[in-house]
Amino acid sequence: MRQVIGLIVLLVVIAFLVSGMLQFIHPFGYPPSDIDDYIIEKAQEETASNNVVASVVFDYRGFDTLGEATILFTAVTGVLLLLRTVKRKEKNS
Amino acid sequence: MDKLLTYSPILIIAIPLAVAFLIPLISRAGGKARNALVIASLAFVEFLVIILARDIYLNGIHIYTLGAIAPDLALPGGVMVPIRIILEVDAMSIFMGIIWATVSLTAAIYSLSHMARETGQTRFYTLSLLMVAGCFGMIFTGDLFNLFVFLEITSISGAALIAFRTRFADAVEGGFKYIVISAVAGLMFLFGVGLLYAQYNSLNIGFLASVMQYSMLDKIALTLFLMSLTIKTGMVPLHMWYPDSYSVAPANITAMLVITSHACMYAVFRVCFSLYGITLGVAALGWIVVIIGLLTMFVGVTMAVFQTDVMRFMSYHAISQMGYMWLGVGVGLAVLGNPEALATYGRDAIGGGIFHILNHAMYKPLLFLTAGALYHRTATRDLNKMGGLGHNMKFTLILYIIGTLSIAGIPPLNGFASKFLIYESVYQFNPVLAVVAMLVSIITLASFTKAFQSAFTGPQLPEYKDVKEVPKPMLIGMGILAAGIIFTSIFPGLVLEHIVYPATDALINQAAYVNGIMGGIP
Amino acid sequence: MLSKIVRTAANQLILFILIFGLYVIAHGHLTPGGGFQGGAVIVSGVVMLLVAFSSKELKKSLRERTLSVMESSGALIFIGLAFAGIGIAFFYNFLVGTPIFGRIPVTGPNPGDIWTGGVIPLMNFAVGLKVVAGLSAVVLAMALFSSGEEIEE
Amino acid sequence: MMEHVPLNFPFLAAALLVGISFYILIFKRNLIKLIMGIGMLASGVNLFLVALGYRAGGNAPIYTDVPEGPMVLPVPQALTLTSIVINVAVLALMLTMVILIYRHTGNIDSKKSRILKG
Repeated sequence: MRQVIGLIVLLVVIAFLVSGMLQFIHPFGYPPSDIDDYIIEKAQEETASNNVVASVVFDYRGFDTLGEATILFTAVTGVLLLLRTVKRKEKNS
Repeated sequence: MDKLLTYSPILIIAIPLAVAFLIPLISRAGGKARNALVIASLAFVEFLVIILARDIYLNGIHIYTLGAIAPDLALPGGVMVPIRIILEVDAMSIFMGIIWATVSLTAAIYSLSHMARETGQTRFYTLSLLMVAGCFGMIFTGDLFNLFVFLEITSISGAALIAFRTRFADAVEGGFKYIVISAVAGLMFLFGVGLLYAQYNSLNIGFLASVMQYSMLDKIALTLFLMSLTIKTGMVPLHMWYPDSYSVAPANITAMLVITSHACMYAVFRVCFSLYGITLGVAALGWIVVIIGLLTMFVGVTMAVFQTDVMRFMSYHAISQMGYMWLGVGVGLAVLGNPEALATYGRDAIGGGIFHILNHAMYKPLLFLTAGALYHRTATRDLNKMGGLGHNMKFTLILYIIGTLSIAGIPPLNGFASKFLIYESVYQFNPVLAVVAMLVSIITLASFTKAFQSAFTGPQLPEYKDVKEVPKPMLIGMGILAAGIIFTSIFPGLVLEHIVYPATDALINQAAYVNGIMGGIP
Repeated sequence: MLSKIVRTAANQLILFILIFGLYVIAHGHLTPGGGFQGGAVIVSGVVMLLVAFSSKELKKSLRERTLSVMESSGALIFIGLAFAGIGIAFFYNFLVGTPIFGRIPVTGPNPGDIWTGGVIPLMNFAVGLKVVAGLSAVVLAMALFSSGEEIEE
Repeated sequence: MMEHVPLNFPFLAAALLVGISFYILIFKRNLIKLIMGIGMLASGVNLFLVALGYRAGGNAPIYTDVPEGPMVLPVPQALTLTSIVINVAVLALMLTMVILIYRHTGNIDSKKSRILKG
C-alpha cells in the first residue's frame, strides 16, 4: 500500500515540476544575460585572466569561494572531530 | 576609527574565519593560548558590532562591496546592475548581529570549563568559531547565493558539534538528523535561487526587489524559500528533528544553535519583506504565517508538558516561543497592504515579534546553559533522577528562576514586555489569536514550575550531597545573559525605542533597502 | 595490502597523477580547472595509494599532524591574499598590472600567457593545497577508523 | 525564434532527478539510500543551475584559443562549482555519522536504529 502512495506522490511532484518547467522557464539556450555579458566583456581587463569562470570564482564572487573553502575546512574538521578515538579524561563526573 | 568603521561589516565575518584557520596551529602552544585567542577574537568582534550598530542608528544603511575599487561602489561604471557581492547591513541585520555577538561570546566563555574534560577541544573551538563566522555571514550578506553558502557553513559546523559526544548513540543520531534536514533545506533554497536567477540574471536582494514582476516562477521560488527556511526554524509540521538534535548537543552549542534558528527566521523576514515586499498577495501570506505560528505555539508547549529529559523539555519550549514571533510578524505582514492598519497595530505587532526575538535570544540560551550546568554536575539529563539540587547549587538556582519567570512572561521581567506588545496588537487584528497566545503562556508557566520543582526543590538526594557549584566561567557566561535580561526588564522602553523600532522600520521600509543598493535610482 | 605488482605500479603512477594535478592547479586561470579540480585529481592519487598499501603503512608516511598543518596554512594563505587588498576592498585583485602575476592579456582570444591572472593563480595554489590536505586527511581517517586503527591526535 | 528551439531536455532531466530524490527521501528506510537520495537531489539542482547558463551555440567562456561564437554564461558555472563542493562536504559528514551509528547500533535501517523517541 505504501508503495502505491509513494508512486502517486512521486508522479504528482514530477508532474508539478515538469509543468512548471515547460510553461514558465525561459527556453533552453536563450537566457537573460546582462550581468554575464558585462563579466565576459570586462573579465580579461579587470582580472587579467583568460578563464572567465576562474575570474568569477576568485574575483567577482570571491567571497563565495572563501565561504566554500571554509565549508571544506569545516567538513574536514568535523569528520576528524567525529572520528577521533575517544580517550575521555575521566576526572570527576 | 572611521576607517575601522567602513571595514567593520567584512571584519566581523573575516576575523572569526581567520582565527578559526589559525587555531589548529596555535593549539600546539597549549590549551590556554588557544582559549585566550578564542575569547579575545570574539570580544573584538563584539566591539566591532557595537560601533557598527551605533553608526547604523545614526546614518542608516551600511554597504560594503567586496573587491570593488571603492568599498561603497555598488554599481560599477555605466551599468545599472550590481555585479559583485555586496554586504548590506541595515538596522534589522545589526539587531541580529548584536544578539549573535553577545550569545556567542557568552557560549564561548561558558564552554571554557564545560568542555574542559572533553577530548578533541581544538577542533571543537575551530568549529564553533566557524559557526560564528557562518551566522554573521548569513545576517550581513545582501546576496542570495551568499546567504545559501553561509547557511551551509552554519549547518555543517552545527551538525558536527551536535554529534560532538560520539560516545553516546543519541548524539550521533541527533547530528545525523540535523545534517539531513539542513542539506535538503539548503538544496531547496538553492533551487529557489536558481529560479530567480533564471528570470532576472542577478543574485542581489536589493536589485531583485527593484525588478521583481511576481510571475508564476517567483511564487514558486517564494514557496521554496519559505519551506526551506522554516524547516530550519522548527515549524510545526516539520519540527520532529528539532528536539532530537538540540537536546543531545553540549549546552553551549544548543544555545548558539537556537540563535542560528533565529537567523533562519531573519532570512525568512528578509525574503518576505525586502525581496518580495508589499505588492505580492501579502494578506494571504500573512495569514499563513499567523496560522503556522499558532500551530507551532500550541504543539510546542503541549509536547513539552510531559517531557522528562530537561534538554528536550527546553527544546519544545523553544519551538513554542518561536510561534510567538511568527504570530507577531505574521500579523504585521498581513496588514502590510493597508497603511492605516499598519500604523495603528501592524508596526507594534512586528515590533512585538522582533522584541520577542531579542528577549527569547536572552532567556532561552540562559535556560539551556543552566540545564547544561545541571548536566555538568549530575551527568544526567533526566528530571526524575535529579532532586534537591537547589541546596548546593545556589547561583544556578537563581539564574534558573530568572529564566523561568522571563519565559513565562511574568510582569517584571522582559518576557512579559514583548508578549504584552504582541497580545495588544494581535488583539486588534483578531481577538482569538491573542486568547490562544495567552493560554499557551499559562501552560508554559505551569510546565516550567513542574520542571523547577523536580530539579531544584525537594529533599537533598544522597548521591548529590557533595555536588559543588559550577566553575567560575560557566557562572560568568550565565551571568552576562541574566544581566541582559534584567537590563531589558528595567528599561523596556529604552531598548524598544533604540534597538527594536529602528529594526522594525528597516524591515517595513523596503524602498530604503533597495535604494541602498541602487543608489537612489528608482 | 595488495600484491607487489600493484604496489610498485602504484608507486610509479602516483608521480604522473601528481604532475597532472599540479598542471591543472597551475593553469587554473588559462585552461578549465583550478584549485578544487586539481586538488581532487591529486586526492584520487592518494586514494589509489591507500588502496594499494593498507592504511597502516600510509599512516606512517602521511602523518595526520602534517596534513592538518598543510590544510590550515593553505586556508591562511587564501584568507591572507583576500586580506592583502584590504586597503581598497576585501577581495580586491591587487596584483593586476604588477610584474609578479599581473600582466593583462590581450583582450579577445589569445594563446594564453601564464604570468597573467593577478591574485587568481596564487589563490588557486592555496585552495589546491587545502583540498589535497583536507580530503586526504578525511579519506585516511575513515580508512583508519573502519579498520579499528588509532588516529593519533 | 521560439519554434525551432529544442525541447528543454536538461530542465526535464533536472525535474525528474528532483522528483525521484523526493521519493527516496520520503520512503526509503536504509540510511545509505537516504544519503544517495540527497546526492541525487544535489546533482538535480546542480544540473538545473548549469542548464540555466547555456546559450544556443555558445563556447566555454575561456579566451585561450576560443573559436568564434557567443560565450556561455560563466556565473551559473561558478555557482555550480560551489554547490558541488558543498555537496561533497555534506556527504562526507553524513557518511561519517552513518559509520558511527552503525558502530553504536549495529544496523543502518533508520527504523531499527531509532533511539530518540517522543
